[in-house]
Amino acid sequence: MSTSRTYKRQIPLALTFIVGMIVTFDWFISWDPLQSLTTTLMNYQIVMVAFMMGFAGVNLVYLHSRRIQRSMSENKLYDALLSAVLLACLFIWIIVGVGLGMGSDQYTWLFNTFNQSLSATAYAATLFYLASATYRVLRIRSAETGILLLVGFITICANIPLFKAYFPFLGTIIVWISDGLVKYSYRAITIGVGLGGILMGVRTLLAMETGYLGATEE
Amino acid sequence: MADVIGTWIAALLTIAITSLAWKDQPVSKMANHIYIGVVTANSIVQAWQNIMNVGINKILAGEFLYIIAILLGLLTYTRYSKASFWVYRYPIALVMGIGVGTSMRGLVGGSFLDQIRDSFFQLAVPGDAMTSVNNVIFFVILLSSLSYFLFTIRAFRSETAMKFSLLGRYAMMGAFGYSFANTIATRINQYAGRIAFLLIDWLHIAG
Amino acid sequence: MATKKHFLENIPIGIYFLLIIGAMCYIQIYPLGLPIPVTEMTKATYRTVEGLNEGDIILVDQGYGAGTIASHEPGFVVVFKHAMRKGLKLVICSTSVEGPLLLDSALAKIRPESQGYEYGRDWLHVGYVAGGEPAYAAIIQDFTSTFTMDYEGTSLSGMPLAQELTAPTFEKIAMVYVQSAGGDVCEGWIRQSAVRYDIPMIQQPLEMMVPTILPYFPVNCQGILNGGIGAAEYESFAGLPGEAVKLSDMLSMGGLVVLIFLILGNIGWFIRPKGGS
Amino acid sequence: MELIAGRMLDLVTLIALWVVAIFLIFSKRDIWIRRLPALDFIEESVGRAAEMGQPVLAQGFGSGSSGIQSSIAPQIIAALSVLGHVARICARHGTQVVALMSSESVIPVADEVLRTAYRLEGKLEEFEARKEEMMPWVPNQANKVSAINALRPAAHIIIGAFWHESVQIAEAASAVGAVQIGGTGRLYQIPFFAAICDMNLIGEEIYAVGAYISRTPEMLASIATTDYFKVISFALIILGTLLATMGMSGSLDALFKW
Repeated sequence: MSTSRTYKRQIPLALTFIVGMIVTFDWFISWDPLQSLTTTLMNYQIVMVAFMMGFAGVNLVYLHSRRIQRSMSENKLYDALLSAVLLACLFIWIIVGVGLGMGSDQYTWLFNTFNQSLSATAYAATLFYLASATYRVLRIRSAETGILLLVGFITICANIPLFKAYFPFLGTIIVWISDGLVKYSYRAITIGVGLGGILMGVRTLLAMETGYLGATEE
Repeated sequence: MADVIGTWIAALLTIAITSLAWKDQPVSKMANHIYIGVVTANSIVQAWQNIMNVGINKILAGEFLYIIAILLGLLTYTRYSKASFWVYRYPIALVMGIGVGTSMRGLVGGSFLDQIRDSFFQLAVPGDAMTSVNNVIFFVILLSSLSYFLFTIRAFRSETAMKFSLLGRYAMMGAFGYSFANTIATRINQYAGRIAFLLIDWLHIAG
Repeated sequence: MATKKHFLENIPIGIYFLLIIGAMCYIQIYPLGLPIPVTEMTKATYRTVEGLNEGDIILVDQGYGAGTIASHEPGFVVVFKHAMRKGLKLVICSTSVEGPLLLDSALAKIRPESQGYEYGRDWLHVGYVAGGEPAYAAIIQDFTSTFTMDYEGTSLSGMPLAQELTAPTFEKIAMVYVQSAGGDVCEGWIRQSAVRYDIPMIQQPLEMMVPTILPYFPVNCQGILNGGIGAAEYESFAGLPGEAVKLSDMLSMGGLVVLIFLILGNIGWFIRPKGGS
Repeated sequence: MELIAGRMLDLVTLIALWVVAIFLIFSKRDIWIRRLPALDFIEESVGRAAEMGQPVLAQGFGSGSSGIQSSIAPQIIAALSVLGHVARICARHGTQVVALMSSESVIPVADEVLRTAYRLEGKLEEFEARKEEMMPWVPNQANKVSAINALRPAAHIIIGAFWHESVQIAEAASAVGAVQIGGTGRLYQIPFFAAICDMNLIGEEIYAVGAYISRTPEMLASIATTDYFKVISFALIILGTLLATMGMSGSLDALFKW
């Protein structure tokens, strides 16, 4: 039991600590072996993370093949069709992209037609949620929201070339806002977040944040 | 011909996804499912190119140490097995260690020391009252915002200190207003790109 | 919540959306071509590029996806064109999986060959790179040990520009240009190149991310392009008009409609009879 | 092998951070932490929802692969601490509490948090009976909005990690008249919460609230460590400003270039 715990838990945790320390000290120490070791480790990281990008695909296959089965048994044919189309797209794209190459005319056509229009619109369409939030929710309810609205109002005006061309003072105000108000209040946040990030690193290397190991048993 | 079909499909998908903002209906659902499938597939295709470029090509060129990288990469898939789930912990432990080390070492300089170094204000600039006043204001904004995030220091709990940090909260609210408005600009810009596509490439109305 | 809403607060949301789309379509068909005032931040970005010498190498993270192409592509095109005017060399990688596939569309607008720019000698494209912050550190430490081939699969050993980037790569790069919709990406590059080696850096985040990059300006990051707005300003300041200038008219109109409805909503809320708490 | 000039201060600061953090974590000192007004607000709004007999909705527990194994884990843990607190109030009043799940890795942990809350109120059987509806699996954004519309919560607790769905869910909940408390460590999403929510927590405040409720020693020690270094930066900025104003910033500049 205890040896299995060593292999399953303690060695990985020790590995995290050692590798983290190597990479950290590479920043401060000029020593060629250390430098080439970290560069190699980082190249390994690129490969490992690339492999992990396949997880999303595996999860989709798992989730949607189950959903097809369930929808078929419940007679929800459209739902089954949706999942089937999703999986078909997944496989066609991977086959064409890996088989014929990403630079091939076929993959370029698929990408330009589907990926580009869908991604671009999916992000852009948030405009409507945002617009409806500005119209229906943004109210001067308190001093805080009042300030938020005032600065927001000035910024929208300043972002519109139409206004900025006719009211040059907007340019001066927006510079004061961005290079002063925003820069320095966000600096306080940056310092806090930065320190928080370092402490998160300390906890991880000291094996106090072990969520990344997955399932808690053992 | 392929271009014309492509433009039509792209235009119809654009409209279908836009309609999602209005109401969830069968057509937009279909577009959404296609979206998830093709986006995931593309990232896998790109990841594959990366594995070739950074890993496999080097092995072919004689750098056999990169076999370890490929093996570690393959081992990540043991997470789908209940019995040998723990093997997955080795590559993820490395990824975690490298990632944490890389960001930690940079955070000290980037988000702590350099931030302090750039915050030494000249409160009285000779012959420039405007800059002096601004510097005093910015100095107060920075310190009050900073004091807002002190949670365990009792000395900062006095009434004056709390009022001072409230000033920081107001300043941050102003900054959020800026951010909010800028987001609207971002989204309008992106939607403008889609409208330009529909009008120029699809309908050939403007140009 | 019990009080009835004033009609100014209750205009059907569909009408509002149609007005936004309608106004933007209208201005696309009948553009105004308004002059674009240039902010100091954009001028600083321009000056950073202008300050480089002929033959200097710029590392570009063309890290945008299709989602933000309208803001980012003009920024990529205009800086590339400016670099060609100055005789700078460009090494392009991408931290977005969609970035490499979007490059062709940008190149069609740049046409490097028209300026005598030769692939492999004056510019280079290595495609997507996974791995986050450690990957940026690896690239900046030793480019040639990380990549073996370019995006098309051609070996880098035959390309003169790639051979210039052997370790220590950071001594050979004169500037880093980061375009991304990810905050971790922008700040990661700042930490691994600007903080560590003091390499000059310009960034084009999205408009909404600018506040988080501002604290690094100008110590670590010498120039920030405010998304699509920044790109439009750069285009007009550098005298290289492109797509962003065209989109800025639509930004005016769309913004105007949003602004009007914001005011209407608040007026409606103020004059609504308030009952109880 | 030598130390690199110009990075000495970085090294000293990093070592100091490690030393202070390790000391505070392992010395098991009792660390005092400020109670944030947001916590009162949470209790008040959940209490009101309970009195009215309307459900409370909580979300922000990661998304897809960004779960408890990713870099946003601290945010999720803070969110779960708040969820535990809210669930206890709800269990006491017999009000429905719903936590939307979108990351598989979080489900077992959230299950444990809710179970503990109900057990402490002596209503474990109630949890077992209604577990499914308490933790619905809602992976994508459009479904989150429809979940809000279907449930019509009186209180909407959006503390945790959020991506671009933040505007949509906050807007949707505001349309059904929910009282909202928002907070996230993901900086780009804070402005939307600041604009829409009735009460909002800025960035790190969510960790402070989480630690106040859960009293985890590592978390309290981490917050205390960052606080000390914030005080140091506070002092350095004042000192530097005084020196710069008097035109004598040379020595401090030298320190930063060490």
